[in-house]
Amino acid sequence: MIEVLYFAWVRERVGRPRERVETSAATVAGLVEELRARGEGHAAAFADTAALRVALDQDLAEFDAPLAGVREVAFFPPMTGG
Amino acid sequence: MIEVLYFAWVRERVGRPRERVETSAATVAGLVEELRARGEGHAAAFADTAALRVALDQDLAEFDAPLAGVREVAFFPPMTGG
Amino acid sequence: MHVRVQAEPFDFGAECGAFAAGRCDAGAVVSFAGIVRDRRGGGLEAMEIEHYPGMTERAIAGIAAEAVRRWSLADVLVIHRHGRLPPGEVIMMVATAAAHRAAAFAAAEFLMDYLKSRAPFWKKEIAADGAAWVAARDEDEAALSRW
Amino acid sequence: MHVRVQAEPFDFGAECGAFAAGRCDAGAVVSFAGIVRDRRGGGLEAMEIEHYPGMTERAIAGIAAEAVRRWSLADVLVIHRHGRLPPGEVIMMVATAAAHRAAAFAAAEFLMDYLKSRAPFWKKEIAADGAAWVAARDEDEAALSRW
Repeated sequence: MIEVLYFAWVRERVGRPRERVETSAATVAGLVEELRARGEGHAAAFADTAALRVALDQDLAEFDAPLAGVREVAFFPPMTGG
Repeated sequence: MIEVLYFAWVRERVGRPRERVETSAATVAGLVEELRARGEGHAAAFADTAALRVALDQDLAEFDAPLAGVREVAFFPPMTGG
Repeated sequence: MHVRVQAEPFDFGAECGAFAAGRCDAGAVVSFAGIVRDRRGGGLEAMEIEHYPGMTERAIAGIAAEAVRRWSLADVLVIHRHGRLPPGEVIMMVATAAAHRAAAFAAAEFLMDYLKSRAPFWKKEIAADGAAWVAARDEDEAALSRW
Repeated sequence: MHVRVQAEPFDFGAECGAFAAGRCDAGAVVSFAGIVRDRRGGGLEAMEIEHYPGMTERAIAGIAAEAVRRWSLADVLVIHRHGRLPPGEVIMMVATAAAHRAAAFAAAEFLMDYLKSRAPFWKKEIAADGAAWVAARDEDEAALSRW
């Protein structure tokens, strides 16, 4: 089980801030494929992964990163702090 | 008559903060020659003009600048503000 | 090195004063404040700042540690708010102290460039006629390449 | 644009707070404070700052006007003290406000570079074992060439 978190407009499109996901995906990209299939909101949120960023266990990562051992995956748009 | 001002170690070497000078020098460099002849303190202050800066009527200037019309000349070391 | 992530307002002036007070070790203190700006010239009701609790503190601490590694700094302070902020309110601040101004300025700019694009905050502008997420600016991403 | 040259102390924190307060026009405020630093690690009794009354105000106003000409600034503040200051005391400050941080940072650095080498102030370090004029640093003069 992986904890998947959503922020900003990704959260708004998915319709929830987090969910627990049972996955056998090997990489983030594989997980994204599975999440897209969950419904319209998910499909809209993940329509263009170039517009998204991902963090694995609270560190920024790439979409081809392996998921092995990861407990928390977060998806969000480019950050706009400061 | 020109008002000549000295600051920092130039002032200390000359031994006074200002003096009125009667001069017919055409340029700052000419004035410096005259000032050097005023005594040991002046000579020490103007020993190396490369270490000095000059302002004419409160604007930075070069040593070859003309003195015509100038009322106030100031000599000082490179500035160390901020 | 001090990092604070909070919903509560903070007093930018008081933080600057305390940060600079009684420093005999550092000749230069630089501070930056980011303020909720009404980009449309009226009509902005608030800026809503979302963040990723846990990762936020971790990311900021990492950025601050990198600044300390790169420059000789006597001290670093980062405060960043989240939640709903009215126009004119201070969103965040950084402050750096160093012996010379070049290091203090460079470290403050480095912190800001990285906090902008690498700390997990997202801004949403709330206006009477609707709300919109602030888009990341290309020049903010590009700014990282200079370090 | 506010320029003050004074012997009296000023409250750096309060000045920063007032400068940033209620700005809806500018998203970015940068401030710099120059502090009397004991470079020898103890033994400094005071920094004596001499200036050229009249030319000082004129030079600073000219530098600030040039900053306003080069960058789109919502506001500029420069305060510089003269006289005898103990270690840890704030000698001077600049503050800039702009829509974006790049302009606020650049203008503050520009102001500092020019104030360092083009405003008529001279520092003398007073210690128990004697007094010495602070020499201008080559890198301060070199810093001007980047603008």
